[in-house]
Amino acid sequence: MSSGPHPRFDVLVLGGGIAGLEAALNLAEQNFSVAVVEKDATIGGKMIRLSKVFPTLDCSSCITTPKMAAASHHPNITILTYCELQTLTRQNGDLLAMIIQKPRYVSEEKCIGCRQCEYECPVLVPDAEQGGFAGRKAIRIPFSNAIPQKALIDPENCILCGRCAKACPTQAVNYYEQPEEFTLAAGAAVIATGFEMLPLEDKVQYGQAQIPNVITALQMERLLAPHGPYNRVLRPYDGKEPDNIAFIQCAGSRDQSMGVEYCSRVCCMYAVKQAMLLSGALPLADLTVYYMDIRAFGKGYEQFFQTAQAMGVNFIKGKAAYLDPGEDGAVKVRYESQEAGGGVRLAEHDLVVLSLGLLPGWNPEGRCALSTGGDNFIKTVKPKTAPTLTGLEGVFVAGAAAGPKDIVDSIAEAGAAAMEASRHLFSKQ
Amino acid sequence: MAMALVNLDFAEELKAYGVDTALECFNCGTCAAICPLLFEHFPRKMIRYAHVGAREKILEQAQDLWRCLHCGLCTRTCPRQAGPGELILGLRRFVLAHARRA
Amino acid sequence: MSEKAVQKEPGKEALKTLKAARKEQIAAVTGRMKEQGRAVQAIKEALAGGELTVPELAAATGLPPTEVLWYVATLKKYGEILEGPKAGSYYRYRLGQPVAQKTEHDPGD
Amino acid sequence: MFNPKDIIDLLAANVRQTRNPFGVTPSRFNTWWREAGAFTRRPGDALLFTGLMYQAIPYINAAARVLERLEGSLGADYLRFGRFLPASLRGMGLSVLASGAEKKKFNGILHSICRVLHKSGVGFFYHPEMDFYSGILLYDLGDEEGFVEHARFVAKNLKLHGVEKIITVDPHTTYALKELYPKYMGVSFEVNPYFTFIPGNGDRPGNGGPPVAVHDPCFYGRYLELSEGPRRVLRSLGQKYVEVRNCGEFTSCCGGPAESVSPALNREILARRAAELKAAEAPVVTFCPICLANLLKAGLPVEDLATVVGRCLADEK
Amino acid sequence: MAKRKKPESKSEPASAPRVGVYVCHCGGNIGDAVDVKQVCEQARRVPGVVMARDHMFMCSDPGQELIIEDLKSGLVDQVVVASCSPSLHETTFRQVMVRAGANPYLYEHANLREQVSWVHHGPEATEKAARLVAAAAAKAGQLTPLEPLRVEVQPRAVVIGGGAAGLKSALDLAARGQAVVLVEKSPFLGGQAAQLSRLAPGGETAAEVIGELAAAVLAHPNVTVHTCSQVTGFEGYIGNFKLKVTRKPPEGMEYAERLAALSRSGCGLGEFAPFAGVMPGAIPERAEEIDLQAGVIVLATGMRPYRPRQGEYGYQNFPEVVTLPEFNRLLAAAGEGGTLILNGRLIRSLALVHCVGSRQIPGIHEENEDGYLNEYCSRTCCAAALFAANLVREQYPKTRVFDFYRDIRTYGRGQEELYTRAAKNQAVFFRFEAGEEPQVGKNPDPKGPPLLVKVKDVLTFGEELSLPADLVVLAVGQEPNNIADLVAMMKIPVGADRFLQEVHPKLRPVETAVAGIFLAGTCQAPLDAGEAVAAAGAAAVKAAAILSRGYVELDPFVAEVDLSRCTGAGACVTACLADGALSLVEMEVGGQKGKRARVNPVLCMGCGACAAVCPENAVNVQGWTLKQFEAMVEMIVSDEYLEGKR
Repeated sequence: MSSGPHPRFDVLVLGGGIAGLEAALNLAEQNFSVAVVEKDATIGGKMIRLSKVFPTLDCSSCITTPKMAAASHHPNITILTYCELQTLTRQNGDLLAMIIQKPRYVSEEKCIGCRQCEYECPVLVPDAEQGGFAGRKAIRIPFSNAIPQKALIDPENCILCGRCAKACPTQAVNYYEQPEEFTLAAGAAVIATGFEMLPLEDKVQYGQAQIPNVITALQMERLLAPHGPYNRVLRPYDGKEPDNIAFIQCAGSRDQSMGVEYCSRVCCMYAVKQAMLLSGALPLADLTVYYMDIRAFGKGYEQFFQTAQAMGVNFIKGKAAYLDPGEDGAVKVRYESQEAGGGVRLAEHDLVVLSLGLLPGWNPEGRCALSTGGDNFIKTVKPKTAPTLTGLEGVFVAGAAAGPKDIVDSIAEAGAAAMEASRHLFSKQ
Repeated sequence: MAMALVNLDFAEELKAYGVDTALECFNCGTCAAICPLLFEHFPRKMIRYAHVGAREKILEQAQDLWRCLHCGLCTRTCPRQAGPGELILGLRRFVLAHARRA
Repeated sequence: MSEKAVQKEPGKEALKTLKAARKEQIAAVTGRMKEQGRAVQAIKEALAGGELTVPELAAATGLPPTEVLWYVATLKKYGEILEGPKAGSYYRYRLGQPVAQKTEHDPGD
Repeated sequence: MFNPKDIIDLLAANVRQTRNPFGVTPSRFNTWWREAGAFTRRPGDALLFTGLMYQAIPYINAAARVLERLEGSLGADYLRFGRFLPASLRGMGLSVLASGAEKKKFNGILHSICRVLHKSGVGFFYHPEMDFYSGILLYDLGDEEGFVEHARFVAKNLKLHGVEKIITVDPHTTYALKELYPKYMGVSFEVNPYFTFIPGNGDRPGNGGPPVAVHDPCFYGRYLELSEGPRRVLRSLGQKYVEVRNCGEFTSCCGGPAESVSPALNREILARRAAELKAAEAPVVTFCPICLANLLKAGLPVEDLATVVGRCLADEK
Repeated sequence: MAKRKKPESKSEPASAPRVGVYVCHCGGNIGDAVDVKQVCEQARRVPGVVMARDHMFMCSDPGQELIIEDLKSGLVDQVVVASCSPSLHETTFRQVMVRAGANPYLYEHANLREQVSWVHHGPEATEKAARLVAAAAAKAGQLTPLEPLRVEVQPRAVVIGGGAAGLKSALDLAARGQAVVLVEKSPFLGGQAAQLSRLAPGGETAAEVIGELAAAVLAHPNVTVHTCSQVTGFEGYIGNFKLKVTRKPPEGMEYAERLAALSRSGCGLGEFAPFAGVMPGAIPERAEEIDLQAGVIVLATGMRPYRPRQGEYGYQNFPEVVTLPEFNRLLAAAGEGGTLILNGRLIRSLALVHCVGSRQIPGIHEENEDGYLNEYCSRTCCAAALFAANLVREQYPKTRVFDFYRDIRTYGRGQEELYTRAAKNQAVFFRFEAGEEPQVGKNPDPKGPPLLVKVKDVLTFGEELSLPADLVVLAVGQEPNNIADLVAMMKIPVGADRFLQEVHPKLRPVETAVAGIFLAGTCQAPLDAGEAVAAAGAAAVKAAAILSRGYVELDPFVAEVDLSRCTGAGACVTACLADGALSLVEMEVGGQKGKRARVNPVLCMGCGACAAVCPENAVNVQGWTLKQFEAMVEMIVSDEYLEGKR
């Protein structure tokens, strides 16, 4: 940080997911100072929450955690978690970012991550990090790979009983913390705000989260993850080991009736991957993928898809139209079998995974002058010659912030955005 | 239908009966499976016949068109907004006009 | 900027004020907590008689199976319930030793 | 082989002759207004336009009961649309077959609507000679020509009487007047269903009655996207309601229109919808004569919105 | 040049090694197949091991902290991590050593994932894991501190390939202040993108895209462009590559076509000529050689469109069957005015076929002339085909378009909209299964269009449909350019799909196994122009980091000569696989003059061929000495620690 009224960094990276971290590391390696501003209590983004990743089936943690650790230990990188960008404006050639540090109610400096508070806390809350399938405490460290390993309290569920404060060996708990506003200056910014998944509640025909055993793909990631809620794949309805699992593709993508015309790009491959992982975890299970077009377009993806077919995953052409609860936790899927002599079919599955579409993770409206496309993702101005350029000088975009994107493509874009940012900084020197 | 020849003039002919969005269908099958009739490939079958110009097929199977309840669920849920329900109404108009001409 | 504004040492009064301000929410959460306590108690009592599957636990406690599984998963995370062998399509669960004083941040332990 | 043309031509002929598909003069079954008190027309008043749908239900039901016995027998195909042809069913006096209780019930709904409109301070009037069948069936069946011809007659008659504002009572007529008349003839009126005139906004504390489950008719829920109106009315009256699986724009068809295709199909679709409604464990309220008649057939506790609203308003004072 | 940093680590390890063993569950990757707790227990019985711990993710921050605490507290001074493959995380854990203030080479890695849990199950898996861990621990006890080799970096990048990706990489590095030499085989800049008229899905013209990139590159003072140039010689290593470039008059039909297109266009040097590209300078009259030195190399050698076999969908059997790139050229030459007339023929009905030369399946599809199957998806053809369909329908509404596909893969931003638009434009789609490709034949109706396309259409319930067509357009896939000579010279791995292989698609996506050589664009995988340009930026940023730092550090696992034993026999020099890494040099050892072996550490690959042949055991590879191997072998065959008989 240099002199001036506000702490100054060469680059502000908005979002500490895989794209943001990759961009930050690429910039830091060129000796630029970088601030990573993350709205969550931990960096790692969506990727750290995944099980394994296609098409190599590497465990996701094994790739994400080293990047997280590398960023958090890099002398040129400052990581600011649980921070929300309020505004990003331009002043005298610099970008000024007004940021709100949300209260953790636990001092980040004092907390040593011992989790004593968590064991003491009496309140159980559905743990969003586990797809809601298990509980967590009102005070907790987000998950075992989180960076930083610092506790935070969720005030909606805290009863101020004081047990955590008493248990804390370093007196880190502070119930009175308030949001704090601060401002950073930066020479350039990389927007890597990622995506959110379409809410399960949105699609009426798929039961709006009211049918037991209809889950989202991210929930399936948790079931498959080594740190998952059950440490194995079970039906959330009653703990049965499912032996008949279906995936429903384009659940909210390529669907103008849902207001999402675009393809979410990653769902085909993650469904194929999850089916493959399930066939490993549950070798006897029947696996079905209902799809319109399998979009296995990336390097090694088509071969991955062919392997899944060879492993016996059943691919059915056709969009599932309607889901209904069946007997005993079963889910009924209605679809049109397009084969000769086909027609409307009703299939029953133990567990149904919705490959829900991707929505932008962040809306710049009212925060900065970035514009968005018809798909509400950040607009890029030169998609063919400088794909990470936005309409704002010195502001670049990487990863799913500019449209759904898989990890490989996000990482490539993060490199490209870091390159553009370093060009920009160099030209100002 | 062995080796039926695709006939694109039919799509033009249908426009006169208000069928103008059917080609936007991408054959996902939602309409067939959401239709309360739960009947074969209906209504996608009719859409597809309109696509490839299987005029005779539509005339042969005309009675199926009158099974439709005009409830509009297919049109509301169609991911491409191709209006399958409206297509059925249009095909009824076409068939009736054809019958009246005959 | 990560330096927090220095808080004056808050006394019991301050905690009281804060509690008063959040009265309704605290009451609601406390109510839920008591329900949770009863459910956890019922599950543990049922397991005290031996290993059970989720549907068996649901039958024994009168709780819906989805809820039973949620508590089982939660208690398992904190070491209070352990997974046993498989019975048909279900796993059995048994009581474990609560991990009250865990010093190593190693979930593998 | 069933030939739609023959049926449609017959229906169209009925409409041409009697201005309704039933082939009987309206005065034989449109009798409710005689017990509704006098209507006076003041300038600016809206016409209450029933489209004769509620009135016809007891007669349609009667015909359907006969037809159900015939299904599967020789000539059944031909009779599919017979329910709209009571006059052609020789030897069956309509009035004899239609149940008196049913007639009273359906006419009563129209009476409720009048009371509700009066209570809401809406300026409206009724005149049986301005109230016609909308022609919607011809449109549905694909007889665009027949529909347009009839609709032109209806619209002309309305214009002749200087009608500009219309209050409708059922979704099918509303759709015809609001969407199809302007589209096919360029004639437009200010068309609104009666419930949009009931004042009140915001929630009222519960009126103590048990909650009702709302069944949206396809034309209101989906085509006209008017499902919020009835809910607003219920909320403002303090009548609690619950949503069932598939409501609003995604409502399930009650199966009513299938009656003309096949009573068996009708029963199957109705049973599916009835199950969804039953799951709500509450009496059903709907706002379409066809849905009402059909759901009644399923043995569900079901009432028309007008009946519920009328009762709530009556309870108030 | 390369020189050794002075050892600066605090101290030599204490005489009795204190080895810490850290076993990773790798989520369930290892833990599901291996009893990790037992492995730890057994490791504790290995001589020298003072501590064995397990963790769900050793590579996570809390996992790393475990190691750091033990090192800092002095509990351990050598570390073994037993986890996934070293290629994934060896560097991660060496960094952990550094952060704890320890020498990074007092670290040993045991691979329990690829070598154990992914291939074995049950008690055998746990036993093998224990043996591998014990061996690693035994080796760790023998480790000595080493220092990385520090190599100065030549302040220049060489970019090979002047297509969109190469241009972008060159421009990025130049704008970042680095000197760049761009080497392009043809007389033109612009590559395959210059062979298009408009780019899907946005409709930018090739003139805009290539024109902008080429102009910026040509105008930048930091870039030197050599066209008509090929790399013909290669040696060196990261930081110090030496390239020989031969510049000579171009040969081959393709260049001739492009030169013809240039002269037709009337464009001058430096201007974009449609279907040719930008020719920056005159063609050399005779061959010349250029020597280049570079710190890093970016490969942007690009792709070529698949060329259908004769008879594939009637290609070359019927003049009315063309590839999509050929069609684009025809289209550019077609007139305006509603009717599409190509080569004097009215096109009323046009059939597009997807997946030509892509998604080929062994046993179903025929191998290509060179014996390969393209099993991959070429990624760009769906959008390109639909873009062309829209163009035709919108400019020539009287031409009907039929589209035959397997899956429509409009995955990218703005691409699904192309598909929707094509449907709105009333293109009619047909779907076929692999192995049931549409058949293109002569139309038996002499009055109709010349061709008849028959298909078993999935969308029409498997019915056989046929369609008269005036033109069949094949949406051909992408194949990597033939760069066998470069691959052989540089020894870069090539994948089964014949595209160049990155080290790891997510961890090191633009790096090759050869340090300092990066991949940009379609030499790595099929990509569209925008994606290739993004990949080029990603490659450039890695190159920029190296160039801006000015030096690189290399692992010191190189041969070391024990001069007290070396007799100058020279067997090692003969055995050495890396030219110049070992030589016999006249020197004085212990007062005696004579020829002795000397190692050039930056050239040494650490292969150990020298160690194997030395009659005196005078050569060893640092970090992999014979003594260390012996210790490992001894431990692998021992059963003591397994049974706890210590």
